[in-house]
Amino acid sequence: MQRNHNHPKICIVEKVIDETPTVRTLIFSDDVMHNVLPGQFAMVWIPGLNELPMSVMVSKESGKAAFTVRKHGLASTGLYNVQVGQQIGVRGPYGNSFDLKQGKLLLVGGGTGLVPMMRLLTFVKPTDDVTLVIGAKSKNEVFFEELANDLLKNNVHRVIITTDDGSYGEKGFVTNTIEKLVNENRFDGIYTCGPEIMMYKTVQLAHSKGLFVQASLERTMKCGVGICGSCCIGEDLVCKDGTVFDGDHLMSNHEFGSFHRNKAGILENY
Amino acid sequence: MQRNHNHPKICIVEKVIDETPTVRTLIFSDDVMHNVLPGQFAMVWIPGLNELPMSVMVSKESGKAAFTVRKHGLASTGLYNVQVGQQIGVRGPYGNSFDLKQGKLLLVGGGTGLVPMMRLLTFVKPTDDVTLVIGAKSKNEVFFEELANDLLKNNVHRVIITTDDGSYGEKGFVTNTIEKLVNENRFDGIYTCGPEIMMYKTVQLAHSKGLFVQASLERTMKCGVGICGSCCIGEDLVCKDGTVFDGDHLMSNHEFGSFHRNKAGILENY
Amino acid sequence: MNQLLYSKLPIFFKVNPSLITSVGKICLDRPVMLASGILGISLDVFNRLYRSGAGAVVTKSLSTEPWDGYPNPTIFSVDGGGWINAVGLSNPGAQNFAKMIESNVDVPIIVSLVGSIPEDFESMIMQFKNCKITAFELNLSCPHVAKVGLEVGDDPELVKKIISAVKTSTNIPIIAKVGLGTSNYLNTVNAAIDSGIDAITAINTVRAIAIDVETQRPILSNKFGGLSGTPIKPIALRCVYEISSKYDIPIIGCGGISTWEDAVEFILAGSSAVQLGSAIGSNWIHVFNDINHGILEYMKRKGYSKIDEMVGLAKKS
Amino acid sequence: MNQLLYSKLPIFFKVNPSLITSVGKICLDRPVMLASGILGISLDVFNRLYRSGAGAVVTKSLSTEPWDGYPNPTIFSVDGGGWINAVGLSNPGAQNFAKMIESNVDVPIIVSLVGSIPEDFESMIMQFKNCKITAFELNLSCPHVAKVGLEVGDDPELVKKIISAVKTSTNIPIIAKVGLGTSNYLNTVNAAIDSGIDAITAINTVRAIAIDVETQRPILSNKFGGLSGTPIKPIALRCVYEISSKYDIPIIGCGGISTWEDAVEFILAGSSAVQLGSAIGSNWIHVFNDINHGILEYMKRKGYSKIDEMVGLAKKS
Ligand SMILES: Cc1cc2nc3c(=O)[nH]c(=O)nc-3n(C[C@H](O)[C@H](O)[C@H](O)COP(=O)(O)OP(=O)(O)OC[C@H]3O[C@@H](n4cnc5c(N)ncnc54)[C@H](O)[C@@H]3O)c2cc1C
Ligand SMILES: Cc1cc2nc3c(=O)[nH]c(=O)nc-3n(C[C@H](O)[C@H](O)[C@H](O)COP(=O)(O)OP(=O)(O)OC[C@H]3O[C@@H](n4cnc5c(N)ncnc54)[C@H](O)[C@@H]3O)c2cc1C
Ligand SMILES: Cc1cc2nc3c(=O)[nH]c(=O)nc-3n(C[C@H](O)[C@H](O)[C@H](O)COP(=O)(O)O)c2cc1C
Ligand SMILES: Cc1cc2nc3c(=O)[nH]c(=O)nc-3n(C[C@H](O)[C@H](O)[C@H](O)COP(=O)(O)O)c2cc1C
Ligand code: FES
Ligand code: FES
Repeated sequence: MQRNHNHPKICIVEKVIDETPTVRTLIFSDDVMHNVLPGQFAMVWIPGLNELPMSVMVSKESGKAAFTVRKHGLASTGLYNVQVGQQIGVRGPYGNSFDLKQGKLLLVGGGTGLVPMMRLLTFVKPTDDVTLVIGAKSKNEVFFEELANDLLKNNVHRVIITTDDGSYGEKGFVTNTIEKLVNENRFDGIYTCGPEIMMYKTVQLAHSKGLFVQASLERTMKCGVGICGSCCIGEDLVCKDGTVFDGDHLMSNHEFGSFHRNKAGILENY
Repeated sequence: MQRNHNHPKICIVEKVIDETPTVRTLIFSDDVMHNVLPGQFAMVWIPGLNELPMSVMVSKESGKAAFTVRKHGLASTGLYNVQVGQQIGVRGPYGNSFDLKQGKLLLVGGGTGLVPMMRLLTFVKPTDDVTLVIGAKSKNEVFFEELANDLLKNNVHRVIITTDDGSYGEKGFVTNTIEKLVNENRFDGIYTCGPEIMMYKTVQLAHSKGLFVQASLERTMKCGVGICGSCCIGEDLVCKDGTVFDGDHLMSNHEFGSFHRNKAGILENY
Repeated sequence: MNQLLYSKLPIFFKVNPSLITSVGKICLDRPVMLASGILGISLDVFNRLYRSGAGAVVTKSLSTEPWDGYPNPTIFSVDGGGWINAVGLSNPGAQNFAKMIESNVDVPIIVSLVGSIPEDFESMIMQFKNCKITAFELNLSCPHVAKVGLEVGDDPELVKKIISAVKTSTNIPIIAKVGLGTSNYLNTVNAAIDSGIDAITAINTVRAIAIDVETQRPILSNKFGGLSGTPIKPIALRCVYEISSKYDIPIIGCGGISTWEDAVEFILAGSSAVQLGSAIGSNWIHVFNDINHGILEYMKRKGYSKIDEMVGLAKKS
Repeated sequence: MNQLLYSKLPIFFKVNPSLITSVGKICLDRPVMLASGILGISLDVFNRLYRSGAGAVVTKSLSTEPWDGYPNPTIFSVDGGGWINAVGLSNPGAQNFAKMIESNVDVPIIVSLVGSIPEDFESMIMQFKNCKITAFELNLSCPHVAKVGLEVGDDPELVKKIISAVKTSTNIPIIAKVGLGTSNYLNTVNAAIDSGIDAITAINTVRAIAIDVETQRPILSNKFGGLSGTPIKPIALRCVYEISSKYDIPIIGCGGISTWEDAVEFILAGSSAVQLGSAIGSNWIHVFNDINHGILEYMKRKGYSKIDEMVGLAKKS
């Protein structure tokens, strides 16, 4: 029988890596997930506990994939606590993917929003000049710096870290760094994933300069397939129309950067 | 959407030909039915009335097929009465097909059992030497003689008609003619379809001489797909294992030539 | 409808007189609506679906208070087609929702409501007095939430009380949505008709379960959920046929519709309009236009000029 | 079993201790049986199915007199899977059938019976006194024939009377086959248990209809039929889960089983054995061996040595 991508495939967590005190990467084997496009996500079932959307983290080993999860509420903490040898259910991949330009590229990631950025890095051409900006609150929340440098080792590239408290890299909000960068460079493509405010500012800055920019959004998800409506933002459904949206489109969406819906579907301010 | 062969496809009867006072051929357009193998059958729905199994008659025009039906009980009379322009539902094809040998071939058909024989004729090689025996009660029940000669015009061939009352062709039961033929010739393959007694005798004769023989059987059919069980003969299901069976196999089936089941599933003698 | 919206529409959307249909007092431009619970929490999305060809949109079932619903997993994809869901009627509550759709101008919105007692429904209906809505649909048939849905629908006396109360508190048409529960759903239909219901939607999802053999446990957090999509079509179609054979009441068919043939089958069985949900999971929202188109072609081929001419034809054979 | 038969068998057929299962007093070599009504009118076919890997065969439902059943079309193939049938319980009658299976030696045959009153069942059971049979299954759940099947099953009082009568007329185990009708099937289960039933088969087909859009009429001659196959699996599985959660009674799961995963799901939900019918229409009779094999592999992988160790595991999570 052909695999039904909407059916949770049971995978066993083979390895767990602590990235920061609150972020872990869980590695498992799955061919389909190994090959997803940057921006695509999976719905991850923690049997008996919950299910949540997760960007699919790259793995260097062929046939493997990973999730990088920050412990937060019930579901993400449940996934965070999964031990080696335990089963998780994985369905998908869902969603569209980044539209990769060539030339001078700027990637802006924050927190677990770095996951799709890392996968995007595996798709850049050797001729691309890539700048990756990683925003974090403080030094011990920085991760994937080494991996990014490694993935970019054949490219002209810079990896810039900003921390709100200045404990590592540049001090200040990531958006200040972005502002400087877009003022000083003409980027062919800008890509961002992370906290919505960060994405909003990035899109706004890029858009105001007429640059091509895309962001990968997060919303509460139940189905992942465009039925339940829980992931809506304005008239868009993040799981089906996104997760990746063009800056143009986002700037005309009055909920972007301002509201998200809670589990009951009530609009809440960011 | 792909065509579901088990789903009745609605076809319009385009032409009706009277073959005898009780037998008619109804022509319709359908690519799938045009291309069935000899021995295969369709389930034919007469909307609002009934559904019955029918061998698929050849049509010279590409993309067309036909049913040749003798009016008998409710269902067959219903089909017989279908007028040009009326709708019928056709599902299938179902069943296996004759295993066509090369060389000297003997075909024995009676009544509407000639239908699969006509289709078989379209599959013979020009190098085959073909004898077709058509059995009928009397002259006005003989049909397909001309068609057979036409289909065989490039072969060394004979079309022999026998009538019980001698009103046309050889007088006597078809089986007497068969007996003579198998005594005087070494056939490479013998094929039969028609009244079960005729098939039984033909198979018995051929089998006793060690000749390769196949018969296409008829039984009451409801599903055509091997679920309902109404077409069983011994441990075989005519719709699924047949309709074509080897002589060897048939001679070990204690119901062949002796019993068939009525609609309630009760064994009745032939 | 305002000009701005019109300009965004596919050409096909412009009202085609052949597709107009009436479900009792409810008049719709097109016969295919969005079913309750599907994509149904935002007015922006409603506008989009309407522009995609939906004849009306039914909201998620709303309750007096906001509900979070069940934890995930809330949806399971059945091999071979269809879904089992136990979203648990998550919804922002009638009041929040009414506020959101107050600005509605264009979209024919049918507001779906769940509750346990007549007062629940009466109070919710009051919330919508400033909204432009087409009808209320009472969800008497959710198979996986206690005290509402089927637990109400399976009790014809309670159904009578609720509908009688609701009918006295509003002039907006009221639809009762029924489903297969633990009693004869035809008794619920009967009770609804006796109490003056304007139309019946049939059917809701059918109670079901999915078990994962590797982890050896039910997949949905609520264990039980409701089966929707292609698997329930033959059952839903039978219910429409049964209701329309027995009662003279406008019917909205629902359950497993994903092609124009499906929609036509429901119309021939006796429904004046149809709803769909699950098909969006496989065909996305193009499904509305595809079905509208298919129905139109069929009508042309068969020589019909109004949906109404086809309603219930299969019963005449 | 005699030598002749053994020699014709696939190697796999030889009894594998891991696959032995008990449904109450009924002990089977393999957990997958042929469901009633499928290929079930000839002892020769039963022998063949048994050699193909079926743990038992259930006969067509037999009545006191022979029945022709409904005219064709009696079976409709649902797009996307499953069948709707209204064979109309055609059968040769209990007496003819009993005569035919008197020569049975090897096959575990479960005789299915339909009737309207206790006397129907009592008199039929008498007919089988010279036959080697494994159990009787009372069909209380056919959804498309008047006066028998669901019309009996929907009346728990009548169910009680029938089962009490039957239990006093034979020592052979009695199974009640239930389905979704117009009342709560759990009340029927309850009545059956109260009357001393030995096991429950769940479920029969679900009432449904198919309409052809070109001819604009129901396809089956009886209009309504019963939906079987993959579409009803999630519903049937839920019934098994519900029964096993509420009652302590051996259960035979039935409805839409076509793979070993399906069979294991039903076992995990609480059934000790399963039946299948529709899958034969797509996978032919190899389906028995395929499922037996799959279950064995699964048991090996998970470390089970008996079917019994898996029964109902999904409820423990
Ligand atoms: C496409 C997609 C990809 C994702 N990829 C990852 C990933 O790779 N790694 C990772 O750790 N997480 C990822 N997430 C987020 C993750 O799925 C969870 O939403 C998050 O971890 C919180 O879930 P929770 O159930 O633990 O917390 P909850 O208990 O659901 O929520 C905790 C708090 O966060 C709030 N909240 C929930 N969702 C949002 C939101 N969208 N915006 C703002 N506030 C919200 C809640 O209202 C609540 O106050 C992704 C989300 C999406 C939609
Ligand atoms: C594979 C297959 C292909 C067929 N092809 C053709 C065809 O091309 N043309 C054609 O005219 N007919 C064909 N038939 C026969 C046809 O389907 C009907 O069975 C036949 O016409 C009688 O059906 P009825 O419903 O009209 O009569 P019924 O009312 O069903 O039967 C009339 C009488 O015939 C008896 N009878 C029914 N079936 C059988 C049987 N199998 N053997 C002996 N007696 C029987 C009944 O018991 C009854 O006494 C085919 C049958 C099969 C199984
Ligand atoms: C995810 C989901 C949520 C649903 N929520 C509701 C609901 O809130 N109220 C309701 O009356 N029906 C609800 N339903 C049932 C649908 O409205 C519809 O009756 C059912 O899905 C059958 O139609 P379909 O096969 O086209 O999906 C829901 C169905 C799904 C799949
Ligand atoms: C053609 C057909 C005939 C059936 N006849 C009977 C019957 O006589 N008695 C009965 O109890 N169930 C009958 N059933 C129901 C099956 O035994 C079974 O309960 C149902 O088909 C669900 O199982 P499945 O999905 O594996 O087919 C019949 C089903 C089919 C498809
Ligand atoms: S998550 Fe359900 S519609 Fe997007
Ligand atoms: S016709 Fe039904 S099994 Fe052959």
